[in-house]
Amino acid sequence: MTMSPEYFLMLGAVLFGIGMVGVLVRRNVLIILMSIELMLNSANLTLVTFSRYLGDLTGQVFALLVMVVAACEVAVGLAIIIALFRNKDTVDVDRINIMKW
Amino acid sequence: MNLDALLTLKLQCLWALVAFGAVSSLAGLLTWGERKQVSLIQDRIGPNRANLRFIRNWRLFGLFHIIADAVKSMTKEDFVPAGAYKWMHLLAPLISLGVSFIAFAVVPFAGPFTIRWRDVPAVEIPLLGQFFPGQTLHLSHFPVSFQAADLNVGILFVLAVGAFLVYGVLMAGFASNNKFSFLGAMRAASQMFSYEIALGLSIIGVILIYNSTNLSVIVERQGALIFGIIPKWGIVTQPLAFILFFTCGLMEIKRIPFDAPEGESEIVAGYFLEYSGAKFMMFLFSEYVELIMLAAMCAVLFFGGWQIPFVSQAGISIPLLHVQFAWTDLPWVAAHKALGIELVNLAVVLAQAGFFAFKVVAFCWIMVTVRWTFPRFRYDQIMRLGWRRILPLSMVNIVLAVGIVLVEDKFKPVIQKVLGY
Amino acid sequence: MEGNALNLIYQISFFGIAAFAVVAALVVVSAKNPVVSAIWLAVCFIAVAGIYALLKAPFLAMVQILVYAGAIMVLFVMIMMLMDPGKMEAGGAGQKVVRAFAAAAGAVVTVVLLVLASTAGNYKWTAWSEVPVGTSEAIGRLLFTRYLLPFEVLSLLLLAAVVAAIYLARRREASK
Amino acid sequence: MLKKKPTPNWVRLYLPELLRGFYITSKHFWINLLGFIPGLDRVIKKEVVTYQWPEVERPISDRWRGKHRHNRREDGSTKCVACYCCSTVCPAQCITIEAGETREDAVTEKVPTRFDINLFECVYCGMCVEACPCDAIYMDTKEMRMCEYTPDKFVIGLKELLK
Repeated sequence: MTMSPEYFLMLGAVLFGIGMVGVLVRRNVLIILMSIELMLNSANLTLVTFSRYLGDLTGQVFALLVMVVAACEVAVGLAIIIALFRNKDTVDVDRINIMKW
Repeated sequence: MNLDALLTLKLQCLWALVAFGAVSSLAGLLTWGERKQVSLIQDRIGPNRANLRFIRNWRLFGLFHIIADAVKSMTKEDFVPAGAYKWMHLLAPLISLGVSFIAFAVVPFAGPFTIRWRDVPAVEIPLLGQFFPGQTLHLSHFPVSFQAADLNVGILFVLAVGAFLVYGVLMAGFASNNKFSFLGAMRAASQMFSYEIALGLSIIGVILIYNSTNLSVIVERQGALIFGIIPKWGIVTQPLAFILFFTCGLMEIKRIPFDAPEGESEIVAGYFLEYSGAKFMMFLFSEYVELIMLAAMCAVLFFGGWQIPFVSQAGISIPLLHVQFAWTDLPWVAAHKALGIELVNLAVVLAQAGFFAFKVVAFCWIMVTVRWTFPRFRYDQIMRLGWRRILPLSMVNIVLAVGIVLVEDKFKPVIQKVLGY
Repeated sequence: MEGNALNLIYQISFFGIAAFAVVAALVVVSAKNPVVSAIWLAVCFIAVAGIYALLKAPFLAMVQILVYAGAIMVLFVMIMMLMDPGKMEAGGAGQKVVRAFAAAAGAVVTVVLLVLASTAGNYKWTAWSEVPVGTSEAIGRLLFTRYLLPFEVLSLLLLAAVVAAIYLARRREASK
Repeated sequence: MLKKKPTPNWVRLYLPELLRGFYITSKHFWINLLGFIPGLDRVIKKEVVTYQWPEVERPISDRWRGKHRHNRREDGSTKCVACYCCSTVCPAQCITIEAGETREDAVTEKVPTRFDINLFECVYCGMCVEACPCDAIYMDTKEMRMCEYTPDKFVIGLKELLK
């Protein structure tokens, strides 16, 4: 309706900030992955907002593409986490600091 | 936005309430109906002893068991195990029940209907008028749809709701602090993965053939006739998709051939093992609502939804047999032209709603019979069936559907000429 | 008057959903148990899907629920349930200074983004009635014409991801 | 050695066999459903085997084993001579017997002063009936409704057995 876009953009900014703090502060690799998802999502939100306020569907198409990338990222990321958990028995990033052993 | 937009919004809210009431009462009836049906299948009588003692011991074939069950489960002790996540334990049945109702928002219960009447002040309509105080209702050419939300992504909405159904199960299994519940939740999650994909792929054939993701449009296009005699229902154009969809749907609502998440003989009761009283009743009730949801989706996508073959708002017509009958030929309608055709149209819409309800109930019957006919698949069998049989088959089905669409497009003039559709 | 009423409904639903999303996101990054944060993340995704619906993007809203809440988050929860819950909660405060700096950096970025976002109202944007609805038809048409190459590339990426995930998560007997 | 026959391909298709099973169960359903309709029940014979208990008593076979009883002599006393055969053979060890002195008329050498059967522990195997040398204990009361308000009522003594 007649709402101006800044509210939507602000929501996206806040979600992005929360996700970023989560990535930087948390040590659980699962929650870090989830925070990255949150950040991707807020980027998507911004894309869709501009798509609506520019009257162009391109933003939505790109949001869709970003979702595909996110799905790929989660699949590979979770596979890596499973492999790590099998080897090191932990999900704490501070303890996953050896490149090779 | 004019007045009619707001009026439509309000009417849709009202219709949502009506649909909610219809579905929940059907689900309540099913709690009794399933037990009665299984007992007849197994040569028993079934529940028949709950009665109204003060009215000459009325039993009504045990219909009062519905009330008795509700009272019993409400008054039972609500047990929360030690070490459980309290709020998650409470939220799980609420989510299961709430989400299962949401999908009915996009189900078209009857055909579109246009009121051709004069404008009236709200006060003149006794019941409805309370919701529109002091307004004039524009009832001339006012289209009414028997659908709470006419979403253009209706199928995706149903799929999304189905995808969210597993959360109640997952939360219940995780929050109960019980190994059996946990195993049930795990099984539910992995089954969801195996079948959600096939479910989506099996619908794609239908989307391609009817060229829409809007459920009401799909239903409307199923009213066409193939060769001038066969209704173009999904079951005719996509029989393989129907079998796949029905199988995956049974999986999605965890009915018996695929009820490994609750498998009584293996993991006691699976994810709702630690639930009692009202919360258990919620899980049970949501299971029946999901059953009705699958029945409604089967009817909408593959059995023409509210379409009655050869009957339309104009009249009855079977082209090849040269049966033609218009409602306006009825003597009573001819006598009362304006009001008569209005009432006949209303009657047609009601008949359509009744036919849809009949289809839904028939599917409920089929599903209950399926439950009491087939044994539970073993867990590895479920996985193999999902990934190695149903998934490739649904992909084959997409290719078939594309072929049908291409042929239809290419030979459209020929088909129109020869077969007349 | 009625236009105003619908506008009010729109605004109320936006602020309600937005509040829900922010609260859910806060729980996600602060919850101790990853399963709890996963479930709240699903809630957050659904709230964002609601925002998409408010932005005339119904197709994207449904895909958001299907892909994120339906597939990705269930995958998350399932993987977590495969792990030992005791070892899953990485405890301890860790290096406090680093975390404080990290939080500060996050806050600064958020504030900068907020300031940038707040200037958006100064420009002239397309009116509501002129915006095309993002139906599956419209998006599909765009996806298969102008953006066909990205689409194909991404399908290749998906295939690669599937192969990679299977390869990584496979149990190797030989290495033991 | 039993050779396993390979499953025919049409069985492995699932669907035909599923439909056959579906036909069988739905046949039962419709026959029984139509059998309940007042006019039709003469034509279609329903296969329902349920007895409307407790209004209709189910016929109990003579070989049915239920609550125990003692056989009586003509004077009304028990035929039991407290030989402990039944309590020895009882697999559930639910019979407690205390023997008393000879009866005054010297018909038997011993009489039971106490003969308790714990009906909760009893498994109704009927071995006591087989073992009894004097034809004293029987399980043919055809009493299946054993309901009491307290558990101690389920330990029945001589008085109850001779009823």
